[in-house]
Amino acid sequence: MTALNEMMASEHWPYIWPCYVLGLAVFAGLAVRAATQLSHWKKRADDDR
Amino acid sequence: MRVDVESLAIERGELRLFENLSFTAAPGAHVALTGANGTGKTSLLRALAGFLAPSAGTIRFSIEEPAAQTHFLGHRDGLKGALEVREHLMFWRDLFGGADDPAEALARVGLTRVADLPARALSAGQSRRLSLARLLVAERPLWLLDEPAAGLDTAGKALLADLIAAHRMTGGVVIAAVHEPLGAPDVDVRLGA
Amino acid sequence: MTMWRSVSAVFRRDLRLAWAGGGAAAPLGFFAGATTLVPLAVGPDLKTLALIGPSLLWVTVALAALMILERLFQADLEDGSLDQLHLVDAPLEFIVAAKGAALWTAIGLPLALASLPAALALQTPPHATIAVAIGLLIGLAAFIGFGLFGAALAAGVRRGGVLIAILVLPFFAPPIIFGAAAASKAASEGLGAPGFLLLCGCALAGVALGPIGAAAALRQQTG
Amino acid sequence: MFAWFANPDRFMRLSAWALPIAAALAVVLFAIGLPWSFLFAPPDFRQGESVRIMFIHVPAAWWALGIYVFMGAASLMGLVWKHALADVAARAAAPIGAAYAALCLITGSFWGATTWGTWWEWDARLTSMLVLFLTYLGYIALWAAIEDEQRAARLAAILCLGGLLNIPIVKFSVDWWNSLHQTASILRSGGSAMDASMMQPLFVMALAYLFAFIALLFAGMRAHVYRRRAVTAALRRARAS
Repeated sequence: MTALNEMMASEHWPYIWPCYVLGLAVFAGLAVRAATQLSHWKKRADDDR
Repeated sequence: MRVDVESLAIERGELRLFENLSFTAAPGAHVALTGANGTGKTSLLRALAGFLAPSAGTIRFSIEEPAAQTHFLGHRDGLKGALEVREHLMFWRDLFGGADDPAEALARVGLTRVADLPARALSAGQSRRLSLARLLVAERPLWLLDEPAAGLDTAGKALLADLIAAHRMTGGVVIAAVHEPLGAPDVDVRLGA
Repeated sequence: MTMWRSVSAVFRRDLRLAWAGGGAAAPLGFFAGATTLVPLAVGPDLKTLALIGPSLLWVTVALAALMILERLFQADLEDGSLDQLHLVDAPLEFIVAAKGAALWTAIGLPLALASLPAALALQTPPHATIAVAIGLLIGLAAFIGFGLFGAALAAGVRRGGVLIAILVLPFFAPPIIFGAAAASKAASEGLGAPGFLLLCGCALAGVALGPIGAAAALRQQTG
Repeated sequence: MFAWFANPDRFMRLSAWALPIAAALAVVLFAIGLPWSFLFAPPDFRQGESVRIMFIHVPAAWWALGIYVFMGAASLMGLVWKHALADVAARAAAPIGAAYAALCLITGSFWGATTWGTWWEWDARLTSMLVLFLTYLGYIALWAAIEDEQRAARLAAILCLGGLLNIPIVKFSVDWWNSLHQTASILRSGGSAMDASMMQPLFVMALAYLFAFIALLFAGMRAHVYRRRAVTAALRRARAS
């Protein structure tokens, strides 16, 4: 277990946090894209029934 | 050569062009396909040629390897602008394993004068006559013609009718999509009724 | 057998069309131009050029190969002659391979010959240029083989050249890896250089698998 | 699994409840996995804290390849058994796979930078992943370039299978190329024999990536089914008028 402050002091800190931020950003982006596409086409399909 | 089409249906994307279409072309038959634009005449011919899979129904040929026994004449003439007229015929003769002399075919369609011209120098009528000559350089029982008379003058249409009649005499089958009457078809298939 | 007659007819016609269309002039011009950019970009220092020269030829040859693929099937699709190739008493794979062979002969051979002076210009030792040229010739068989696959997939797409490039890039990676490695060692080990046999393997794979993939794709184009 | 590929309506009913479950599982697994790998997992005795990047990088590498294999299977089913939804599945999976590959490449270069000192080192596995990423781009570009959906589906399936065949060849040739040039490589998946304290969070993260993929895939497929329904309805209305 590494305390957060200890981690931030380590020489590799500037390489570590961007990866986690990027990971979250990628999944958030994919989720938002999927949600918008789904709702857009669901609405279009419902309108035309 | 005999072709049996049974309850055929063809779809283009989501659109069903026609369904349960049946007809038989006995040896020597001339089938005329009529119908407005977009009713599927071309698609039916392309299915008969094996280019396109029908969504239902069957097409039965009386011979093996029907594709290698078929001539297909589409809207586009399949010509290479840079190649000379005679070279086209020699290429098609070798491609389709024919034995006839290209000069004879050229004479038959009246293109002897322009034998050495590159295809890009031909008029629309001459290009169409050249693709008609393709039918003559290799003996193939099944002719699939998609609006063959398009671009032909009256003499050209008469030539086409003679070629069809001669082909039927040899027991071959002609299936042609037409807009105005051509030759004396004995089977009439109407699409999009 | 009529099959070989049909296949050779397609080969001879495509050869004739290539020469009628200006032969290898355009690809050679492109190859010369692209190869000239190398010293302009890298600098005239002979040592660095000698180090990377022969390998960079592989990049310019690959780009030249990509350039000649776009119209290979697109032209036949547009003028309707592709339909006729389906009506032949020979497997479509052989017909497609014949078109590739014609491209390789009409444009691959001149490109490989042009690589001789180009290699010299990039400081390749004279005795090694033959090995580099042979390597490129074999590499072109791989590029055109796999290129058939991309050209057939993109035949129906207007301005499909860019699309073909991205489609076949992953397939060009292995031949370029082995070919460029062999080229860089050509001076010391000639045709025995490491990777040369693996390059030949890639070429055989391209010549065998490319037409199979291309024929499968072409059958979808005329639907 | 095969049934829901075949019939769109059955797929819509099945995915209606499966999608939220997969999404919920993914969120839970990330909620467990992320803090576990970010804080609680022990630092590596050699690499120190930078080993934490592995928990993001390695699952992305596994699934970037796994998703392409899934697309290959779907393409085969679409071509051979003509399942209506197979090409929809492959088409919906591609952007997700490409995103995983991109995540893997970027985190890989970050991880490499901690030891190589440069941002991009042509490590064998990163280079192979880069070629896989280009393969994804080619697949997506082919779909985008062809108007006729049915033809695009079959051509993309053929391309996908060709690409699948190419992956081991690229892997071998890149490894060979890498050994030829002898560059150091620390990205051995998981480093030296990993003890349990590292394997567990890695496994949790891998599962989280999987369920995220399943949820995103179902969402993408449902969107495509709705789009096709909307298009067909519009077509029918146009023909009716």
